[in-house]
Amino acid sequence: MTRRTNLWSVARALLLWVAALTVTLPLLWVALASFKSPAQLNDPGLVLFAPNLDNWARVLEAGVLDAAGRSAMVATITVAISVVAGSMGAYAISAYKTGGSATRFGILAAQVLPPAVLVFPFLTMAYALRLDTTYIPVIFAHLSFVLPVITWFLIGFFDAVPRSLEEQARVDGFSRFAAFRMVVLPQVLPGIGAAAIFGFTLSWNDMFYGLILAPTQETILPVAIAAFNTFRGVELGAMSAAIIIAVVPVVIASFFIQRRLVQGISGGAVKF
Amino acid sequence: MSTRRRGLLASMGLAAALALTISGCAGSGGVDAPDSSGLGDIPADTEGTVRILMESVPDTDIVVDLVASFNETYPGIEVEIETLAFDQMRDKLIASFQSSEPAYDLIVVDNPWMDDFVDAGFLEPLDARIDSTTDYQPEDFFQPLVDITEVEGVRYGVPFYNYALGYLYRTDLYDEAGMAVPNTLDELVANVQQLTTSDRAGIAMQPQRGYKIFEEWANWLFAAGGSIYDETGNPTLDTPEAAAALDAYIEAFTTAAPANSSNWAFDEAFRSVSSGQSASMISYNWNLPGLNDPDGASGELAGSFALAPMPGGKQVLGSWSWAIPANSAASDAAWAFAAWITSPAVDVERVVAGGAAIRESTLSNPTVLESGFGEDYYAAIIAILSDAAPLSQGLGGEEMIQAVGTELSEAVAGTKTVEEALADAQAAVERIQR
Amino acid sequence: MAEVRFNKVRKKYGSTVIVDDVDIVFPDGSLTVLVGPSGCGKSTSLRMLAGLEEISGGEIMIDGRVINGLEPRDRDIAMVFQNYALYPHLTVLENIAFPLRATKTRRADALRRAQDVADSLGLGALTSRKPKDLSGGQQQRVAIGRAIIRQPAVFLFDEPLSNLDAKLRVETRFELLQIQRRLGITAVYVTHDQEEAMTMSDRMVVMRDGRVAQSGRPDEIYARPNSVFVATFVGSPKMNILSGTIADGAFTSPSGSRIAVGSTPAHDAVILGVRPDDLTLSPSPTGTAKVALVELLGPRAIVHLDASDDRLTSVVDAAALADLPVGALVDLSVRPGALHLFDPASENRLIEV
Amino acid sequence: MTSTMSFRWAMLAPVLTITGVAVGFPLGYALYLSLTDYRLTSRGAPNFIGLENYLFVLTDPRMWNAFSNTLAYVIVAVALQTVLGLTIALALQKQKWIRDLTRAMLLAPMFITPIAVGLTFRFLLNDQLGAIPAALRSIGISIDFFGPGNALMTLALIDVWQWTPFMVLLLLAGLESIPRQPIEAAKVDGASAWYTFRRVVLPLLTPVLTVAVLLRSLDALKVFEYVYATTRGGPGIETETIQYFTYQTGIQFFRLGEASAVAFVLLAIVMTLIVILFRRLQRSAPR
Repeated sequence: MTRRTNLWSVARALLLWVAALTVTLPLLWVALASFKSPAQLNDPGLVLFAPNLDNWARVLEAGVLDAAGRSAMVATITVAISVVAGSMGAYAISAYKTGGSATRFGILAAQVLPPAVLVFPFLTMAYALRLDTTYIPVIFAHLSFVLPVITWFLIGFFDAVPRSLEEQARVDGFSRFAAFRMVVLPQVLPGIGAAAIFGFTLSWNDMFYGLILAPTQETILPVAIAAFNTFRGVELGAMSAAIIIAVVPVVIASFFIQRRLVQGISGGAVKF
Repeated sequence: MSTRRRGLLASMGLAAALALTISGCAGSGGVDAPDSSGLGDIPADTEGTVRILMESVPDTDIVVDLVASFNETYPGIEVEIETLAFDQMRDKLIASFQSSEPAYDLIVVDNPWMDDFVDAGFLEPLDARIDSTTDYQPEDFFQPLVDITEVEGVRYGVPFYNYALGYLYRTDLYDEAGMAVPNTLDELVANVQQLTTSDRAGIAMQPQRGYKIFEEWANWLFAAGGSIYDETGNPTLDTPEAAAALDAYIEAFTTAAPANSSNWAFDEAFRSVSSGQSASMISYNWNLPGLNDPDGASGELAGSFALAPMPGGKQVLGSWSWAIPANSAASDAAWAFAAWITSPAVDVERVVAGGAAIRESTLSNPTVLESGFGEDYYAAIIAILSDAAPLSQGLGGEEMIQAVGTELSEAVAGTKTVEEALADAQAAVERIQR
Repeated sequence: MAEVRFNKVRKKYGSTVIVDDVDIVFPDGSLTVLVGPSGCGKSTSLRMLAGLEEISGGEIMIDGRVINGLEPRDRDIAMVFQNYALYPHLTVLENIAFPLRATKTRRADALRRAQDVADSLGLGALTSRKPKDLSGGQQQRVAIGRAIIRQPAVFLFDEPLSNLDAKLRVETRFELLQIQRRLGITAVYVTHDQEEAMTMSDRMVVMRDGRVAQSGRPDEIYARPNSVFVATFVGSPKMNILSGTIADGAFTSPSGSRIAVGSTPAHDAVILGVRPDDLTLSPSPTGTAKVALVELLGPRAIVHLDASDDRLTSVVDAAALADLPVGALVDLSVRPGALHLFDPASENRLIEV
Repeated sequence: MTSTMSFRWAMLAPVLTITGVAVGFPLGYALYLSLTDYRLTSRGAPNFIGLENYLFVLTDPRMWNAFSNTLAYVIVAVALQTVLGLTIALALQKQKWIRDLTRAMLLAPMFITPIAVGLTFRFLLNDQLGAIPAALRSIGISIDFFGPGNALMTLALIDVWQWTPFMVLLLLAGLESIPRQPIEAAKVDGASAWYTFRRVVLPLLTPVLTVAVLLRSLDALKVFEYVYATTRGGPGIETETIQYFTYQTGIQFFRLGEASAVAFVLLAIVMTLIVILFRRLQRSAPR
């Protein structure tokens, strides 16, 4: 028994190490590449070298930080709208049993539609409503896949909140909406956090809608990163620096939230 | 249960109705185009903003650097250049045409798009402007580049830069082996095989499916004496020459190209050559200065590269052309900039700075010859540009290139025989032409 | 202070009738218990009164005002749920003060009043805790505190004690009653526990299948249940019920059990009900019933009897047990005047004998 | 109370409105386009051609090839992610040491835009420039990661690298929400760890697993960026996925009407699969 337990914990540690290395080594390679000169990039084994800051200078000059700021803005607005509308809708679906379970999954099906097909309707709408110089079209396009996912995520969380809380608050003198806002919503805050982070990831990573729908001259981060993939080759060094810029803040953030994230998800979301 | 579904249906129906009403807008790009003045010489006091969408490559950087000097002549014209990577730029450009509002006043057009854009009415005809521009010397442009800008006898663009291909090779390795630059396809195959050693490939190839493999292989096709189209414009891809070219291509790939390089494109091949892991490649002529740049990717190998035309003398030509969108909001100002940047005098400056050639006279200009890339280089470019042809003609260029590139890739991957692949390619091109 | 009145109140889900034309009066200041087996419509009635369920027909009035269409918040009620429904994210004090937030009371005032309520309920030391750190009994008190802070017109209790253990339940029952008496607020209390109903209520409404089976003072209902259902539902241990005939001062069941019933008139077919306390046993070698099992409760004991095919129970003084070993044969008789007779067809009480 | 209905609809109104605009409108528009001969380069209103596009794409072997490539990709990627995700989640659940750091690090790949992930792996797996082939060569292995027969699986592995973290995240949550008692009961009964896992943990985890697999599958169906960054659909048409196919048809080749039809065929198939899956779930899980 003890020997078995030891064996398992050794295997477990080994597995985690392998997983950690698998995740980190490519990232480490990217980090190294961001400090290499073009000639040094041709040598994969090169680990010790005098770091070169040209790539970073180039990336900063190319406005990647601004692009990151714009992406963060688009993602934040998208997620904020999705969380407000999604939590209200999810509660209506969960508490009032609106729609069957198939509908709950059906919400997600539209997710598989190719952006290549949906982008032109968005573009037409943007032009028709003269919104093409704003971020509104990108935000709407991102809402098309973030809002359903967040709504769907939250239904499960609301399922786990006893109905009597809302009823109690209503008897205590509040309207249904006040009951929802003051009593029910606080119960699913961790879940909302989890859903928000996941939604943020989706918006943060999208390149295609951002490329077509974002205002000219105001690229968002994935477009800026992909722009280093030029016809005359991939500017690996600069792209690597841009990737680091895109990843580090989010990983630091996820370090602080992930415990809540996992607990948040445990609260519901995965029941249907 | 059903209430929500009804709600969804209702909102979808509403949206569909909305779609139908708005659909009138679809494809209306260019309809509201302001009439072109057709002016060639644009007055120096013209005011306006020229928004340009360009590819993010060094040639664009050179153009950006020249804007200040343009503004000395045209102080009232503001030039705003937006750069994007090739693939992104294309998608963005197509999208911008869907608007009735002008998004760009001047664009650069890749050769396969030219016929489709003209057919769609996206571009302004430039004959009148070109012919009435003083001292413009349009006959000085390399003819193959001009041909690309012409659709049914009307010019819709002026050349911006060429990306004609050629054979880039290491002179030290050729000297070491006592070999001369290949004159036939067989010699090419034999040379690259001979250059192959255990730690170096004879030739870095670019068999990535689609554009890349076709762009590379077509050079082999020309070297084998074949062609993509006959004189009447019908495809000639299932000829014995094509089969010989594809056989040779596959032989070289399996015997002289780097191991495990089936998805390689330009980037990998360039890195392989610049790092000394491959002895040669077939690629754009303007790569030579980059390869020979001591501060570039080649490091110590800089200076040992040379450029030659393909065996047989004919190669694939790509080109970018300046064109004015039909819905340009500032077409006069746009032409002012396009005509200025391509004028004989400014072209010299651009080429000296490293820009790819478009004018024959520029390459014999003393300033250019002294500028450091070397007379041999410019001589090779003249040779290359005098006999070069694009991959596609007519409508559906992009699709035609992808279709042929897919069949070639099948042959290299071994999923089709050479004959099957070429027959399918021929059929595909014929289908697209219809 | 308010009287609550149900006037032909009806609740349907689709074609299923849950509450069927119910008329009930809840007198001002009284504590009325709605009791019945699960599914009898008692909770639904309470929830309609609270405004948590739509009323399909009839009227509910509070203090003469029809409240059918009103939102719960407009009905001036307070409710304690079975699971207490404490707000997990708020402290004890905030939970108690919560209803005052709806009345726009200043926060400081609200918290002070909540503190007073907490003190009066013995929660003074716990006010900064979160509900999850409280015991079941403490949570229960917080729920009560939250209900009383606003001094509503009507209290609603939905099985408020069923999540407590037996000992605590009896204590809390008493406390709750004291609070209600002290405040004099009309209370409607739902439970499935007839003992709770008996001990707490001023008035008791026994419900069955969406209808009122019987309502009245608990002692009246206990003494004169108007149907077999009420008779067996109320009282513990359960009333003995036997069908058979009565002739010559004795009841005989088809299986042959005999119970002496004194001077009761003869009936060809009748249902006889006798509470275990009223069934007297006299040991006799010729008795028709046999002692099967004895449960000692302290001063008294429950004796389970086999009488032919019928099983009966009797409650006797423990002192009498010496004569009643298991296996002993006994004669059965009913204490005079303690006989309940029901019509075998309708199961309703027969006119008084 | 009629207000139950009105409250419900009021609560649903924002999500329905936004969905109507952000999903319903483009969906309806694309549906309309799929019934026309619309090309990105065509002027004026497109012609209504009924189901012609559908007939064309349904009989187009390239479409079905793209579809089966995508399906193979999804199955391989999601199956691997599920097994790996579950194993890692089980291991992480018991881990105490630098717990938050490990977990945060493991999640990092999710936050990189997929096109950058694709490009990074294109070079990491490059035979001459990449660290991975160099390492493999030192132990005598030489693989053409993007070569015939391998390319699609390589893409699936990239997906596994980027998205196993998501699986870990969800499954970790699932594991932590499993009630303790059944597991403890099984332990008291003397069941082996494997038996406990198979007979107790796994059944309790099934709903979570289903959701995780479904979410991931729907997302994996959208594979585009990796193809775009590495193989462009080659060798031959081995890695031509449905999204890449649609992108080429609709945008590169301008035939948006036809591409829209492909999209709706895909939608119909996915919807059908979901409904079938859902029916089976409802039958197996009484609730």
